[in-house]
Amino acid sequence: MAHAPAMDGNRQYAHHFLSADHEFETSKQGIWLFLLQEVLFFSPLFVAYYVFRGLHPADWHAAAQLLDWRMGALNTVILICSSLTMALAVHGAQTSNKKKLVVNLILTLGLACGFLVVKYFEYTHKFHMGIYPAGAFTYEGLGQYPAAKLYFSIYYAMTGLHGIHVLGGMAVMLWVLKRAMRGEFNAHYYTPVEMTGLYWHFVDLVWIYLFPILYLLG
Amino acid sequence: MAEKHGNHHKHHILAPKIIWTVWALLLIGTALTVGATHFHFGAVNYVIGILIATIKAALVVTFFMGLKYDSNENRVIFLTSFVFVAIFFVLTMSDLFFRGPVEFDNGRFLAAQEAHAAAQSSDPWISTPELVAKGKELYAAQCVVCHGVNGKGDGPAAGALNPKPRNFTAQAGWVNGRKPSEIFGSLTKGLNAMPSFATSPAPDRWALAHYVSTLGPSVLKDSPEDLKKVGAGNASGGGGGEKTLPIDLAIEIMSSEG
Amino acid sequence: MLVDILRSTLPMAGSDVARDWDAFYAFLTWTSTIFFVGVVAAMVIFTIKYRHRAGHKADTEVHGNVPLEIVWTVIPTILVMVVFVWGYALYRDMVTAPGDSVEIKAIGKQWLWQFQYDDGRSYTNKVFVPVNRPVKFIITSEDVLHSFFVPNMRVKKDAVPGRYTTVWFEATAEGAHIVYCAEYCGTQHSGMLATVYAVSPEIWRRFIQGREIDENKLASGAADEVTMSAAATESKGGAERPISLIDQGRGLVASKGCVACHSVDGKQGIGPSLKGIHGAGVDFANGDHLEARDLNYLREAIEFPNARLVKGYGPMMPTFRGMVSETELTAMLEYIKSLK
Amino acid sequence: MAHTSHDGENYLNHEKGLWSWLSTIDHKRIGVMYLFTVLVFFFIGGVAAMLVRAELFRPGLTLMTADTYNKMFTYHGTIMVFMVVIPLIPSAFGNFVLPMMLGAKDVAFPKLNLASYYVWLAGALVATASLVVNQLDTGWTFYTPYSIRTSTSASWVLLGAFIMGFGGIFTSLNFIATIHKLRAPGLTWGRLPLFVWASYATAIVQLLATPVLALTLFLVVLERSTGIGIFDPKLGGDPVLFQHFFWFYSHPAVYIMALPAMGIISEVIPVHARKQVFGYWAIALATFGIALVAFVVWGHHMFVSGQSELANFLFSLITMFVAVPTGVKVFSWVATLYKGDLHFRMPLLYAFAFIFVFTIGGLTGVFLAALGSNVHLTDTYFVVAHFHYVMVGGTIMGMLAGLHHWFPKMSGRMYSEGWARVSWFLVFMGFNITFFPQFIVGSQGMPRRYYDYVPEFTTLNQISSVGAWIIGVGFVLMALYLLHALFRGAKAPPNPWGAATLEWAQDSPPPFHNFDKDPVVTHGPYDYRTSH
Repeated sequence: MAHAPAMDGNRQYAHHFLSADHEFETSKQGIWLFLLQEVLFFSPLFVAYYVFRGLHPADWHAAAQLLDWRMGALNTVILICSSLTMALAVHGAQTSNKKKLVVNLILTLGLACGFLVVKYFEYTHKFHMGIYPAGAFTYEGLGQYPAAKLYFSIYYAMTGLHGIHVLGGMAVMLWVLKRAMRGEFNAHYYTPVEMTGLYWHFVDLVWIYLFPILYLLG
Repeated sequence: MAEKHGNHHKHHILAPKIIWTVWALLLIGTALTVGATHFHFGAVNYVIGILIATIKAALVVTFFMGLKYDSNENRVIFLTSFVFVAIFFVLTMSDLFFRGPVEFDNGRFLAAQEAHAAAQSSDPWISTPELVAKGKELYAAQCVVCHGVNGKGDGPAAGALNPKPRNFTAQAGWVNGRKPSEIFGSLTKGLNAMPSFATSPAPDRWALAHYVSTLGPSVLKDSPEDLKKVGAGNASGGGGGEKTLPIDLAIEIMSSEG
Repeated sequence: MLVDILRSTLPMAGSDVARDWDAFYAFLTWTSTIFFVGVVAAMVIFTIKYRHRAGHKADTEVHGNVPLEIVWTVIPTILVMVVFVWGYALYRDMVTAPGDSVEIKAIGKQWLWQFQYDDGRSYTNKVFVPVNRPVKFIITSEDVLHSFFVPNMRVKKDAVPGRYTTVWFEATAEGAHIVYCAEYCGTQHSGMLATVYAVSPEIWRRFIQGREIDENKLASGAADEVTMSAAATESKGGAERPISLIDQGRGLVASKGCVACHSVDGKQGIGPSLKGIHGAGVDFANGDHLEARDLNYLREAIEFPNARLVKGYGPMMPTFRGMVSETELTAMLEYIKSLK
Repeated sequence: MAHTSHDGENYLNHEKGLWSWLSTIDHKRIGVMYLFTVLVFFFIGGVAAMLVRAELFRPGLTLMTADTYNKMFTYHGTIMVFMVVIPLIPSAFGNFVLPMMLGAKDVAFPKLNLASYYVWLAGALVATASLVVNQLDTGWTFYTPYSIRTSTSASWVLLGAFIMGFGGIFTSLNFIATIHKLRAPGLTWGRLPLFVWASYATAIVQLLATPVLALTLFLVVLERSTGIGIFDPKLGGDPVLFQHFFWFYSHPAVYIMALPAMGIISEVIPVHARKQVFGYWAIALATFGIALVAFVVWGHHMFVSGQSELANFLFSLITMFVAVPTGVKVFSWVATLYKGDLHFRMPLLYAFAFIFVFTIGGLTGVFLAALGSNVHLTDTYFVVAHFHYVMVGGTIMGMLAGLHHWFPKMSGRMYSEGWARVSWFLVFMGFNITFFPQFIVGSQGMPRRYYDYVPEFTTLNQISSVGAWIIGVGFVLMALYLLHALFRGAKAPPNPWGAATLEWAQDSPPPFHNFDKDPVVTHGPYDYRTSH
């Protein structure tokens, strides 16, 4: 377009900002605002979870026993490690260490894949047992607990929504990785890396709550 | 711009040492959460679980996401979201967990009905305009076929019967007499071609008797002895009490309806 | 007086509460009118006085007046608090049914209202109530949301599937009062009408005896003409004597097999005895305590047997969700409630 | 601030061709694109409204079947709410005016801004696609379980509204960052135009509330496709929970609609009364007061829904406090007229119309907020009248004030004041003729969403229908004189009203980069002593 990017020393930034730092601070605030709406985006599911838990505690407890906490714990560790590699990647960009940035981005992507693979096994295992969301629920082991199906509805909704966020994060990371390999990021300009990092830590943050409430404390 | 934007503003760079430490703390937190659930402290388990999760989340937000080093603006922005989630929770729960009891708090309709029936049937052998009116209705439904609309014994079915149905308007010919108690007796036991009406509730039979006796040339009254003969006149008389259906019949009807 | 002027904008006030409602409505309307007229009058006066014309200039020094601003913040605050308190007091009257209410069940279905009396009689789109006696409706729905709305009584309550809600009124005016469905429920939403017939004590007494009312003759007034004879009742198809809800419930509790585990006489069984459970407190297996088991709890216990497990019993009862209709459930609960 | 002379180049003509519009990241062009698209939907929603009123002209079946009628009012509501009233002022006028008012060259994230337009448009198209699939008959509130059971194509519209939500989220995110970060030097918080304050509060509300609606609607889609059961009583869910989720967004949404309109009124009155606004901080704080209270009152839509008595008590009590800041604003606007120099130009006339109808809308809101009176009035035409007085009377009148205020800036042309006054009269009278009778028919007991009604209600319904057609004529007339002005109107001077905010400190239409020289603000937004 007609806007030529302005230059600030050797850093370029869009014409409507005063400086590259101004652009960086504004972009970061944009991400924080985005994360604020993400919190609200997840909130109805948490409200629903606690509503039905309050109304049917026994069913909730019985249903939670069917989840394998080891799988959940494994995924928790995976995500925490991916947060670590993400933080290291950002550090790599901040210190103009291209190798550190690229390696850690790849590691993060790998861990994200690992998370999804574990999730895949969990889901298919449940499907084999006939544990679907309430309307399609055919599992018979919880006959006395009719509200257990709602537990799994919410389980699928929460983990599914979280899974979509993981996928979205991976897509963004691929794009950042491509640019990183081209050497576009350095100590002067690493806005996309930092922003992706913020988002990815948020995805971890959600899981930090999902793990105990779904797998351990049901 | 309102804020200062120096060209050499320093970005905060998180030291690797902190990164690794936070990572280690997060792993320890996870282990603690899992471990804690193997002890059964009851409701405290829940609090512990959520508390550890919150500490972990705080670590992520503070260090990995760098809110510790960020502007107040961004801190306010992110923390605002939790304020509104809290509002969302509290006000929704103020409905869901505080719905008061709903009661079928009385069988008053039935009670009123029973009380009424009791009042009605307490002395059914004493004629009242209401009993006569009720008797008239019953008569119209059950008796006109033989005894005729005006009680002259000339109903549509009368022709086929022998002996002919009683003409209530005539003084003569009454087999059992025409006092209400005597008519009640005839209804209860049956007479010639007329079947017993004992399956009808006693008050209905009394009501019919009172009505029929008004059809005649003069209304006779029962003496206490007359009433005694048909078992009426005492508190335990032939009135009421058979209003509800037998249980087994009710079950039968219900199950036949599916 | 002030209420009377508004009469034409309101339906007939069929109860004392409706009259109270009208008074509150009048208060709101006239207070609002004063405010509105004040605002518009100020606007009109300023419009005329400060219109642009040669030689007229704005006074640019006026940009606020703290005392004035405080006044117009505080006065509305006080006024809305008055409105709230009055509105809430009125609302309490509107939702608190007196203990001696006549009780009628109302079930909404797409697109009709079914009314059930305790003695088992039920009517579609019409319901008879006595005047000068409180009547309480216990409302639920077979399918989607509906709303039971009687404008003449100024009352309304949604019919929510899977739950009971209540509404009450005490009609002071005899005659027909229209019932609307006020929550959108699909194609025939606007055709989901019913009528509340408020009848004289005399007719009500006959109705209680089991005699049917011919609503077309209600206007004529004479009790004899209005209530059909038993014979006419019979010929109208009301032949079989209705079975009271309690008896229907007794039959259902037996035929659904409840009695296999739940005694009705207080004996200990596999499950808690049904005798006396309604209204009684209970401890749950998870340590919670309920002061009094109400209908919605009993309903939950049938549909979600293990949601709140009674202390000392295992989670073994299957759900009866979807296996009993709303009508049946009502009858069963009525019976359980009667086991004192 | 001097106007720099131009060689006639402005944002409209510096690039030509359809593609230059579709691919633009200029906030002004995006604002114009929003405005154009919204007006197209406004037309569709308006036609649906006319048909609804035509059917209601007489009781019984007259024009269409009950099913068709149900679809008509559903589309009227859905289109007007999600595709017109919510995006109208923030996305159209906000986009056009806000950065210029701040002295910024663009919004903080111009590409995201364009994305928000396309996301919103995509959502709107998905929703309208349902028109050709199987239509929708749930009403715009999508109450469960009806929206789960209906055989109409609810999923399309739900999905469309879900997608449109992100358009709104992006816009609001953009505005907040812009207001925080891109204010011109000297533009302190106390010098912000009140429209900026209003847009700021609106953006915060929108950012916080929209995601909840988005997810909720998505859950209903899942209800319909997989039976997730949360809102479905057949599967053990709670239909009233849906209402909580829905109104957690949709009540604040009322303020997403009303606050920016209030902002326009706060902007227009001082300019055309040639006077400093009365109680600047009172209005700014009241704006935030309303925005905050907006979040804690949603349950007042559910007083008869079977909600707990505790919740009814709390929600009614809190709702009362909406009246206070709203009253403060109305009083401040009227007081601004005091000792002014009133120029009866179109924006001021629409501001009068706004105050007139919005005051009625606000006062009747108290009827609905009080528990006792709510029971009888809720779900009747009283509610229909009330929210039209707020949304149409408020948002649309405010929008029209803004449209007539900024039209010269946007198009560079002046419109005919004479025809505009005729149109104003028709719209204002038509509006009151349409909706005032609905208060009466509602308090008489006519429920909303009724296809048929008892004969007693006929007269009032007929008056109402006639009024609707008068509004229709008024809008057609408006379209005509505005179109005429677009092509034949006199050239607009840079600052025809003598306003003091920054968007007027440049040519009409504005240049592509907004400002040739970065502006520095030295006075308040309504300080007319120094200018003109």
